[in-house]
Amino acid sequence: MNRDRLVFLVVVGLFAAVNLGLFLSGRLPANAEGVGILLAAGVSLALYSFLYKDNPLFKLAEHLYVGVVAAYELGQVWFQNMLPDVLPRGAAIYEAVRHPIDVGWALLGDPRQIVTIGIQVVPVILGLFLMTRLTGRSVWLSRISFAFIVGLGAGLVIPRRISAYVLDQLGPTIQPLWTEAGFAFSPFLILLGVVSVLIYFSFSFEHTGAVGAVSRVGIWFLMVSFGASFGYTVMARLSLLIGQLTFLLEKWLTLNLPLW
Amino acid sequence: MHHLSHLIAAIATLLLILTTPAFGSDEWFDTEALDNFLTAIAFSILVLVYISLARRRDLTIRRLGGLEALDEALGRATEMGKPVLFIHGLHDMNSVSTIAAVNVLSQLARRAAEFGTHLMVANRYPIVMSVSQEVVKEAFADAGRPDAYNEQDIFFAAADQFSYAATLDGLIVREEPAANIMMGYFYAESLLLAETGATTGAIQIAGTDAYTQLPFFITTCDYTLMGEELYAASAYLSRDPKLLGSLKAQDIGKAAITALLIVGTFLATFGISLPFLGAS
Amino acid sequence: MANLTNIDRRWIFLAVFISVLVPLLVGFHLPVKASPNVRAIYTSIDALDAKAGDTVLMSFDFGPSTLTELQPMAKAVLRHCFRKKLKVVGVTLLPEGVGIAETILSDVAAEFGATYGEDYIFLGYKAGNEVLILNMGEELRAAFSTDVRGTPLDDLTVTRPLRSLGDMAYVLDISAGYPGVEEWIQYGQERYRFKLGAGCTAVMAPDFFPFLQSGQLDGLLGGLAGAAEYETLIGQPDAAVSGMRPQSVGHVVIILFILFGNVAYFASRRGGGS
Amino acid sequence: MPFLQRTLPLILAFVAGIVGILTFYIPAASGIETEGATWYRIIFAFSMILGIHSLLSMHWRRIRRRQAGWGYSAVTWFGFLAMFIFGVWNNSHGPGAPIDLQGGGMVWLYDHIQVPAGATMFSLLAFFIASAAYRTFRARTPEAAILLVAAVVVMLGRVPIGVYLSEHVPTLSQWLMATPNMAARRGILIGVTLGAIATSLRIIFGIERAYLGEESEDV
Repeated sequence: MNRDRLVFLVVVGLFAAVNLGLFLSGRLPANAEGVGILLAAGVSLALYSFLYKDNPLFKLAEHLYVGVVAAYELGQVWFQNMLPDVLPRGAAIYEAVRHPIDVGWALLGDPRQIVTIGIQVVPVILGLFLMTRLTGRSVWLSRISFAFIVGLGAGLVIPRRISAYVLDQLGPTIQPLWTEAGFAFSPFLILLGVVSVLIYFSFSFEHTGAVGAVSRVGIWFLMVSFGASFGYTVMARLSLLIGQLTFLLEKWLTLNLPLW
Repeated sequence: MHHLSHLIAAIATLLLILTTPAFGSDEWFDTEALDNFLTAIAFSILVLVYISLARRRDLTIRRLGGLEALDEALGRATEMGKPVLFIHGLHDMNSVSTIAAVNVLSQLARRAAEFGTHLMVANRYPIVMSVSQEVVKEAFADAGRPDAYNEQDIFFAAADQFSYAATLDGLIVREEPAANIMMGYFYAESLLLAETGATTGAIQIAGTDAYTQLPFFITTCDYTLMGEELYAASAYLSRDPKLLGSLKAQDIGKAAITALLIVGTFLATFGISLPFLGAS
Repeated sequence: MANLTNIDRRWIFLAVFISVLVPLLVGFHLPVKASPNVRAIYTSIDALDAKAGDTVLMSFDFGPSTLTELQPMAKAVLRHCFRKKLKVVGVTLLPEGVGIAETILSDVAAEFGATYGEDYIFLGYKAGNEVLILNMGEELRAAFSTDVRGTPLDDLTVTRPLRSLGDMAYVLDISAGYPGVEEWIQYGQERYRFKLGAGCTAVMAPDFFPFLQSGQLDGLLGGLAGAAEYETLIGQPDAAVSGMRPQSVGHVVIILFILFGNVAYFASRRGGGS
Repeated sequence: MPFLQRTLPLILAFVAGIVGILTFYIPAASGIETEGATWYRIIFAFSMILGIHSLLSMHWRRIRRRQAGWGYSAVTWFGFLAMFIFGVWNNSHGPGAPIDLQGGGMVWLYDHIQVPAGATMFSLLAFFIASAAYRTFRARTPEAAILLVAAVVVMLGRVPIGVYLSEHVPTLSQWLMATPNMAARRGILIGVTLGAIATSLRIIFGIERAYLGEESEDV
């Protein structure tokens, strides 16, 4: 415990000293931008400290981060959805409720306007149904909103996946196995891979006997694929670390990094 | 078959909407999508037929290790007096991945209630949170333990991807759940969660159809439900014959595609191409 | 030997940190060779004709979190376009992409003396994700009546002759996830049949190989390495090429750890005798 | 009430599902898809209130009960309020005007907390992927050995140093990605699609209704 506290104090002290130096030497400007960079560097380093172990600095940064993000996302919802989509509809509903006779006349003139009105009103009602969960009364109304979201999502996915993930994938898998150049090895492997993976995933058979043998080939394909994807990802993750370290070195410590 | 009346209602709704001036287009069928339409119809009929057949026949299916480990995880959590943490993926409720995850959660909650395990559910979407609350509450009630349900255990952890990861990483090292169960569609946070979970010695069970994250779950979790196994999980756990029937239909679909690929390749090798596949 | 198979992972963290930090601070030269998927985009854009008024649409579908990986490739392709005097239309499907796209476009345009409106324009952001792609495919002006600065599209040299996505000589989507490449394929390329290239983070790249093979994607830039290859092809090395140093060293260190782990594992199994 | 509580949601899910399917095939209905997306956004906007309520009340409970670490919960509230106030201020335009992203406290907090924190969490993966590789890439079984070799080849093939070792490393790496990897991926995708469709159908036909907190029932 004592060692942890010592490490903690040394780290905080170092951070303070470095920033003091940066500001006093004028390498970081003493304005909103400079303070912002200091804050960004502090948050970054505090989150990195999780690599050593969970500690007060990480907890501080984590909790601050969660609070800021929550308010930001709420703001996004307000400015992107509530203001342009919900409030105009709410105002229209309010007007309609205030002048029900006008609405009635309009509907008598063209009954199909019920659809136009429904399109405006129903989503707001479905949204309001969710609010029953806060009041704790008539909570079952929220299920109607769930049903709409789940049902529509389930419906939309069906045709859209068939094209991209099945039909478009069949053609390229079907290639002649014998060409002028001789036996076509890669097309054969692709066919073997697709078929053996499909068989590996079938639910009807235990992985024994002939099905077991083909499934095993399927596992090999899966393993090559997972290994390759893993290896491919290492690079991307290192890129992110490079990016964040570059930020700390260039923007915070104001160092010049060599291009070559 | 009261679904017939539902179907009529659905089509009537659609017609009603389409005949309004707001949607003034007169093209009634996209002929380029005909192959898609026929595939969808054929497979839908297959699924529905197998679901109705399933009630009469006994269906055998292969084992899925990850699901058998769920009971082990719950048992160990109860023994250690530690919670089980269920982590939803990063898709909202309109995604099939999340729907499948909720189906698994429903079965898991039933068992957790029976075992008397403390179940925590982390969410990144409020609608998923609300649905999960409903699901867990009903499951606890069904299992005769409505008193054990606490709405605050199914919580909104954070509002974006990496604050979600930060909070859950913190939660995992501080609460040390006996098991971390990650279900749904995941992105880069998969490894942030699973690698942190691996250091606490928790049993980790993942299920995702996010192809890019499978390598990380496979290596860092004890059990991983890969791709369609996530969708099948609720059928396995509930042992409901109707749900199991739809798995059989999937197998028939796979068999048909396999046959098509092999026959198609055979024909292509002899210079005959199947025009409807657009084979090159 | 047994405890070597299970060293404290914080030593690995330290090694990774050093292996990235030191090459960032110390310069040295590494050769970069272009892969076929990167070369495909380069060849397609190189074959476009400025005199015929060929226009390239670039969709900047990424936010600040993937800037390190995606900004260099956006810059490299833009440099190629401006050098060939091709017209460029920028757009973004993400609100956080607006500032990023504006900075990249104006920075690179300044390098080549390209003028706004004459040589390139930026449409900005509109909500709607894949629906926006559909709208642009049907009628560009229905999706965007003006550019980001509020000028009607008919008053801009670049957009005056353009009706829809089908009029683009090339579309390049640089994306970090959703909405992105898959949406541009499903809702754009599949319906309106334009030539589509993609740039994405390295982690997403394997997702798109099926689309490369099926011809729906013309080429692919994957991560910092893809950008470094493009920088090399246009003969203008920049951030991506210099990022290859820590990248390479980091990779080697991780591979050494894997090898070390296996050696220790087999040694301990033999030494254990069981 | 059982009709409203049990049957109505199922009918609605069915109708929404069928409409969702059909809009794909009927060009005249493409407007419905757009409208559906708007509806979802509107419902999502309301739901966000539930999420924020859950988050803030959890931290409020900790503060009120002086639970261990309640000070950190206060930090979450502080971060929330700071961003919230700047959001309402909206760079002096107020909450009724369109969002101003040109400057102001909201952008400052976003640029200097949210962006660097997100980038840092993301970059932690560089460390985690290294330790995961070290811990788990052991050639214990033939399958594990395949995984290991494929990963190492691709890692080498993606950086210039691979070319130093052998001209063939990048070629082999590219081939691994484009052939066996793609075959496996395609197999998974086809299976996932069939599974997704079956799941969707079970939802639309009300066979699987766990999301309503109910057991499955007859067709």
